[in-house]
Amino acid sequence: MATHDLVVRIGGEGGEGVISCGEILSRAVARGGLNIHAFRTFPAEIRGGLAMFQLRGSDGPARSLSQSVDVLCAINHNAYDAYVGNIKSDGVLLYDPAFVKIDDRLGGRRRIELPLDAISNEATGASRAKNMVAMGALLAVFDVPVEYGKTLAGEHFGTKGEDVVRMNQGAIEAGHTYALQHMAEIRKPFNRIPDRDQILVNGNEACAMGAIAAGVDFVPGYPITPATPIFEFLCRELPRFGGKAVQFEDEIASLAAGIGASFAGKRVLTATSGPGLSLMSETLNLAAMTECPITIINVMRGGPSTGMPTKTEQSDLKFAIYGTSGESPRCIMAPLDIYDCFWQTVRAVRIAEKYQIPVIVLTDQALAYTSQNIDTPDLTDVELGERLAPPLDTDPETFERYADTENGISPMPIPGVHELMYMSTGLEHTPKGAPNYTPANHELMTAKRFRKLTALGRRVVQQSHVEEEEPEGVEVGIIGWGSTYGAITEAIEQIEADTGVRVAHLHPRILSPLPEWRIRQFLGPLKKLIVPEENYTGQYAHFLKGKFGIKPIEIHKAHGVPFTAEELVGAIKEEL
Amino acid sequence: MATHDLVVRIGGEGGEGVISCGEILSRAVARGGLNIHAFRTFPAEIRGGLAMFQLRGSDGPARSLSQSVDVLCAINHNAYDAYVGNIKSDGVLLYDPAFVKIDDRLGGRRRIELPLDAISNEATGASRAKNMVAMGALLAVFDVPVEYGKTLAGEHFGTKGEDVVRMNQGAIEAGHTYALQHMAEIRKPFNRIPDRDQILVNGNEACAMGAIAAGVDFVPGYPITPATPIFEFLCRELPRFGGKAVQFEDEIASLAAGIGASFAGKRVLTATSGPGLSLMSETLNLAAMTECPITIINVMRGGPSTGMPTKTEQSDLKFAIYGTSGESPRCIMAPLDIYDCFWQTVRAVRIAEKYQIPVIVLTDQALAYTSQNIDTPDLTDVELGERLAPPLDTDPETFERYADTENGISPMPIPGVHELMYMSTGLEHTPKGAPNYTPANHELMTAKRFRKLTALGRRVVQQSHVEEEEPEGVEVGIIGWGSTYGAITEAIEQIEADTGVRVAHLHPRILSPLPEWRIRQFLGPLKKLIVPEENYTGQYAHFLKGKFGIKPIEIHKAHGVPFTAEELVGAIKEEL
Amino acid sequence: MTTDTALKVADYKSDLKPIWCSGCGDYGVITPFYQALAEIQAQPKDTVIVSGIGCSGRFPYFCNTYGFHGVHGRALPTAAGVKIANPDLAVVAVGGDGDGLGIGGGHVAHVCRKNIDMTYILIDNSIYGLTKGQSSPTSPLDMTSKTAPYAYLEDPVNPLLMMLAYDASFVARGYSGKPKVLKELFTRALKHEGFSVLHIYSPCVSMNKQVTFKTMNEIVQPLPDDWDTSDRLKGMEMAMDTGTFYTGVVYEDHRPTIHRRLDDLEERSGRYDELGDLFRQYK
Amino acid sequence: MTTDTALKVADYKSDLKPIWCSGCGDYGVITPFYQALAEIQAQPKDTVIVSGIGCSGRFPYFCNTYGFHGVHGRALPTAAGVKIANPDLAVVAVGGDGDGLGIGGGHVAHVCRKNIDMTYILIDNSIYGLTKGQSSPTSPLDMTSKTAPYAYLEDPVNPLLMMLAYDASFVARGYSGKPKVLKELFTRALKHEGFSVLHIYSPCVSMNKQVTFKTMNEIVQPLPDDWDTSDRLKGMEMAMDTGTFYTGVVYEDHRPTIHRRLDDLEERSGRYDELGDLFRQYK
Ligand SMILES: Cc1ncc(C[n+]2csc(CCOP(=O)(O)OP(=O)(O)O)c2C)c(N)n1
Ligand SMILES: Cc1ncc(C[n+]2csc(CCOP(=O)(O)OP(=O)(O)O)c2C)c(N)n1
Ligand code: SF4
Ligand code: SF4
Ligand SMILES: [Mg+2]
Ligand SMILES: [Mg+2]
Repeated sequence: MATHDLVVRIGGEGGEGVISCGEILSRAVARGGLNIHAFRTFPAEIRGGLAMFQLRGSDGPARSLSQSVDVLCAINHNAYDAYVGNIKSDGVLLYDPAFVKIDDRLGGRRRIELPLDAISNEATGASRAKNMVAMGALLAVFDVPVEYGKTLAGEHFGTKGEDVVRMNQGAIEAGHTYALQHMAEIRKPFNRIPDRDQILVNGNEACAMGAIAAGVDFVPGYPITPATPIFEFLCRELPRFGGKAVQFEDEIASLAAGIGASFAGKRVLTATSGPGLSLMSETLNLAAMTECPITIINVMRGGPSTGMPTKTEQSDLKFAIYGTSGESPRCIMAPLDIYDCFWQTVRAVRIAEKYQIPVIVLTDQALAYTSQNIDTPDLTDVELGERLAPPLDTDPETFERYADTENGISPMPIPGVHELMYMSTGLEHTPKGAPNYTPANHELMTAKRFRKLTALGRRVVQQSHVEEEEPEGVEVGIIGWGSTYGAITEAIEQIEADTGVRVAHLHPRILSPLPEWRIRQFLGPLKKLIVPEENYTGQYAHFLKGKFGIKPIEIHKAHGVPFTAEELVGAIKEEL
Repeated sequence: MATHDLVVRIGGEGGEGVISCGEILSRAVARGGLNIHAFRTFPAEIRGGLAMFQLRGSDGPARSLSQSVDVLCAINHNAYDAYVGNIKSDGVLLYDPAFVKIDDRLGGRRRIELPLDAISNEATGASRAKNMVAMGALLAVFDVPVEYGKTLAGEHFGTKGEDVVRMNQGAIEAGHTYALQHMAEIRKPFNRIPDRDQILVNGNEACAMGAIAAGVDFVPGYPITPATPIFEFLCRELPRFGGKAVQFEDEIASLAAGIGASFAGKRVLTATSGPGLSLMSETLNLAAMTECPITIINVMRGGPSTGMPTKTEQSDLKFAIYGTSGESPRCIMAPLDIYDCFWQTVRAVRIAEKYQIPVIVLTDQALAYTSQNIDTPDLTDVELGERLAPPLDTDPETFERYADTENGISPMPIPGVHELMYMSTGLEHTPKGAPNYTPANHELMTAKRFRKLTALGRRVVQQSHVEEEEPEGVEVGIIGWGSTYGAITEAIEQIEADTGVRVAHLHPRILSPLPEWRIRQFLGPLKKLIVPEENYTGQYAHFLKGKFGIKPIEIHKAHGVPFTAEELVGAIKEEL
Repeated sequence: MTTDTALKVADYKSDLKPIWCSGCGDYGVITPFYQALAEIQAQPKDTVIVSGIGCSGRFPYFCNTYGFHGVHGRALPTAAGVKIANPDLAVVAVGGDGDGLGIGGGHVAHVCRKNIDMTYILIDNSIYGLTKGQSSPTSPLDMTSKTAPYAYLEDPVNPLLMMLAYDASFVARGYSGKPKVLKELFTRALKHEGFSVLHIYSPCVSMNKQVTFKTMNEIVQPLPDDWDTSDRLKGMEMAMDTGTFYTGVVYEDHRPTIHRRLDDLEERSGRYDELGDLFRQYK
Repeated sequence: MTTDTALKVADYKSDLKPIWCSGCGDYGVITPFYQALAEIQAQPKDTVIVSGIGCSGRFPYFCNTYGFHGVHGRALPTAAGVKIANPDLAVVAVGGDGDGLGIGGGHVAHVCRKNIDMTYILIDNSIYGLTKGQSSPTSPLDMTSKTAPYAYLEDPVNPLLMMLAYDASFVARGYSGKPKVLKELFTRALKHEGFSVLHIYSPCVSMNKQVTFKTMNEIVQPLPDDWDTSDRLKGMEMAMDTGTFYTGVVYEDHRPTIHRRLDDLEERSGRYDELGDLFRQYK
């Protein structure tokens, strides 16, 4: 069955207009029964500069951003300027003739006037509603009932009073009517799947929901772009589930409080980005040493240092793996799309609790600000994972908090619950928790702590890949991680369609400890391994090289924007 | 020419007694014309517990600690208890019969009574001076004129008044006399080299002197074991050279102030250890991004977290290399002995200034607290390295602070000197210093920053190894780093003597960027590569694997105490 | 241990013997602390002592309660996490002048304004004890130390004045040379609902030869009998008089803790019954 | 640019146009700052402005001086390093309420006690502006924000009281709605030898709808004409009156800076002539 795809980009002056237009449109199109993939960029500065919103609607999977668009809706000339080159050769430019001056660069591509300002003025008496005019018009392009848009706008502007709602709904109506007359030809014969039980969320929201689903009940936090919305979400929603989200004075205090709460028996998660994770390094190590479970969502942004806070990059992997002094165990994970953001967060908290280790979940700015409609998660039969607790009648005399068990996991008493008082300490300690620096004890305890990772690594095998079996006779394989999943998958489809060459794809969600056995199996038949990453130095590739002695072909992109499938098709074909 | 070696260990109650005895003895033995290697341990706690001082005197090179000793001087029973097993089969126990109860464990080894308490009481009327009695006795054992010890004790106790000096000198005299009568047989026929121009320093002192020699003029600091003495040394000595050493409220402030001073044109160095380096992570990244030169001496201790502050470990390597978010260039070095601590510090500051990057020098607790007599450094003809400065008449209109040059190094103006005001920022920026997040600019500037590392890497080749040429036809090689140099060298000598197998040894002082070409050349003829490290996970081995796709035999020791040559001989022989 | 038998002082001592130098002021802190715990009959299993790094940071090892020995300077936020997680626990944070006023100094104002219901024991010896004698934020101007071999070039902070400026809801000062007073202060601090801070001067006999039991004895004095603990400004005036070291409860205030406010929040936010209620908002 | 021609206000503006939202209070801070620089004829090449992260952290980009935009919360120690390195430079640190009182709050007391000769411009808008509207250490109790969607549960810190308790040697308060007063305050602060801090309220028109130009205008008032700037206790009393927002120089004191004390040290330590003098101690 052929699938249909429509990619629309809206560009205009920074600020809320473009974004809220895009957000309402996305939801309406999703309700209309398409799979959507919505992405936005905005300037780091609070105001000014170009904002863009790109919406892809599809009746097949809509897994990735697209560099070229079917429709560019240019609200002002800057947007035309910046994006005209991205219109496909058979694409269309929608533009407001009062603001956009067409030039040669449009070439032979179609254009349709969309006098947003004039329509807005006519319909509402003001220019202000022109984003909603655009929205109405695009609803028509996606062939979504205008009522969907009007209802959503009603909810969106509800708090601002009836007049505002009416004005915006009028603008939507007017845009829609205009489009029905002038743009009918853009529409595609989508095979819609209506009435699905879905939610429309971005990566940050999916992580935050995952935290709640995972039973997290304490969230310390400190704002940092692009992770802030996770914390804001939890400040709003966690109290409704009886949990507590508390802002601290910095990331150090935030993680310290998290460890305190974890020690006191809570399931704890916090969210941050590169600079914040840096500040957490010392305390993260403490969590590993005291064996207090804790989960950190690290939403990667362009680095180094303050870098490019509003841009994306997969460049914190090595730091996540190695970013503490000395040697302590830790699990690093990376969800591969929005749906996975939810589930890997649930899993991260489970792993943290079961193994009593810190878990870092690496998402990135692209995932954080990409929205997709996903099936409403069903938590029936999902194991949330309990921390190992000593029986209540344990004898305190013989009890060892850091008992040297086979899998390294030791029972952890909870203050107020167990009559098993112990010292939890960052100093090297005996199984009982007393400071001890003898060689034998250090060796024993280091091995005990790392054995947890071995135990985890063994279990990872079954769960961490995307495809259970590689295609027969395949010689080329790609290993990716994190948010590049969609682009890689689509690129492979394209390459197979174009060239007939079959390409295997492994996309581990647990990056460290490495699912060794699985990777070896994957590497087995391959003649060529390609590792694409959104960073400069090839961090995962280097990690794989260190473990498996292989020499992959590395594709690096450190541009602050995600790979597109088109780009990867080009880059991979060169290596075939 | 056969060389002679004598290893003496003094053990007693924690506190200053044992240590000051050892320190004075060391200096006297060094003045007496032997090469010494002196090591100490003490409990992390302020008081109580066992302290030990081990002195090796040799007329050959005295490169490493030895596990077994020729002479154990047990001041109390605890010392006997802990160390009796370390006496060589032909070694001797010196013990105070009033405190030490001999048992079976001494076996057939010789023992000589040394009634410290009684002698001290007889000579001085108090027990207090018994450490000096021991010192006097050991002077006799090393065959060093008693006057050397008395003079040094005079200096040591000078500030406490003449009575104290006289008492201690009396004790030394008495101990010496006793030893001449009872211990003559322990002496060895050393070939002394008197009147050398040498200094006796430990690794911390050598680093601190290196900093001064390198022209460092600003040292911000925050105390942390085992790096504190570097800062204390510089607080005392730097003002005498017109520099400033200032204590800050924490490591974050300390490094931030360092960057400020570097921006203002100073040569800056600070010293810390694992937990402190963790706190510096964010600011370290800022230094790389703003291209402010800075040198950090990181004295490694047992980790993770607070870990084992007074023990040694080579476990911060990965953190030093990867311990910042995003991707930024940095140079990681590791001196291989005390002499090298001086020179690599000089070199580190030069590299920092020339390449405008942060440099981390990894020493460790063992180096920090090991003393050796080394040739007094001669700084004639040593290039200290200047920062690239723009000409004073540069046109501010066209000037680019972050100019995209061939080797990535750009001219850096100094406030107050140049009329070339610019913005130094942690945000991604253009060559002029203006914030800019476009893909093209990020790519340009990332490449520019990393090109400095490539340029440095190319130069490293010629300097970073110990042996210029490997022995012919060698099939086994060892790559080590840092303080294991001495033990590895002695182990190789022993193995060659025992088995006739020749073993090549490479010990890079610049660990990252890797001296690639040199390592490839070294690896060329090898059938077996052994990488011994004082850590649990094999950090350098993993790094080498990632770069060269090799599979070395790894020898790990994470015991908080250094490798001894004996241990390495055993471990390496197993692999031959 | 059963809760219906009265606990004795000895019940609060752990098996580990304090490893402080003999004569260290900290012995004079921990003894009255044990006594205060017995006085209020604190339940070991419901009590958590959190410390930073320093000689003073060894405190919890010697107490038979839950203990957490974290990293340098983070005792307060760590303890805050414990208390917010479970407000039924009695939480005590303890650390030195370097730990609490140097590296950890940025956290104090924020636990004060959150009014976290716990007790902070700030053990001040005007020196970095554990690292063997460097200047601390309370080392007096000109005092020599290993990092100030010629003279200390900085004026000290005024911990008491700072705590009052941060509006800690209970501020007291004590001296380890007066353990009886300390027992009283500990008892009151532990009973106070809200953030209580005890600034205790506790001489370091090994590393600080300049501020000692002797010099302190000369300036220590109890607050006047009629001292008004509700007058914050008066407290500040007293704190600025650095010639005398007044001991006693300087200031006490009763206002809501963050725990009570968080309890309210659960109501205010509107409770959900199940995850589905949340998902519904995103359909 | 030659130094013998008088510099004009325009000479202190960089080529970059401020990118703050229109109406942002920060415009009302930077304009009088340019004027004050012109008033004292600051030399751009001898002037360094160091900032933290936040909307306010963008300040140095818009000034034609040396500028350093460091990491969040570390403007003060970074600036301290610049000044200690070269006391001949005029150094200004600038940052927001989150930057300076939250994450960076631990550094303030220490630059105060070092009495580093620089000026700190603390631009307070009771919100995290750049990250789009979360609570800050000065957000009033109950104020809603993106991280306090129901109500803020913490009492705010009192920046002025804190600066006085830290004994900053020059403490002033201003308001970006009164730029003329600000110019005067900047001029005096820049001339002060020692650490001068200006607490400036500067409304965030985009993210803070609760503390605004309107609400501020109602409570802003100049200090009385006969205000005694040497009375620290009186200053504290005034700072505790949070119903009125007094502007002006609150407190001023003249005492040695660390730079002078460091200069002395060079003498005290005994100057060496060459490395050999040092080596000799270790023979
Ligand atoms: C991040 C970090 N920096 C430095 C240290 C080293 N350190 C341990 S304790 C201490 C200071 C102790 O002084 P104080 O807090 O006054 O406690 P005291 O020993 O005097 O009781 C320092 C600097 C550390 N453990 N961690
Ligand atoms: C370590 C770190 N944590 C968090 C952030 C994100 N961040 C940037 S600015 C800011 C707060 C800004 O608030 P404020 O200091 O009041 O300045 P304003 O924008 O209001 O002027 C935060 C939390 C960061 N840049 N670095
Ligand atoms: S060093 Fe000082 S503070 Fe530490 S135990 Fe000894 S006397 Fe006490
Ligand atoms: S967000 Fe607020 S502080 Fe930032 S520029 Fe806009 S108005 Fe100013
Ligand atoms: Mg102290
Ligand atoms: Mg603010």
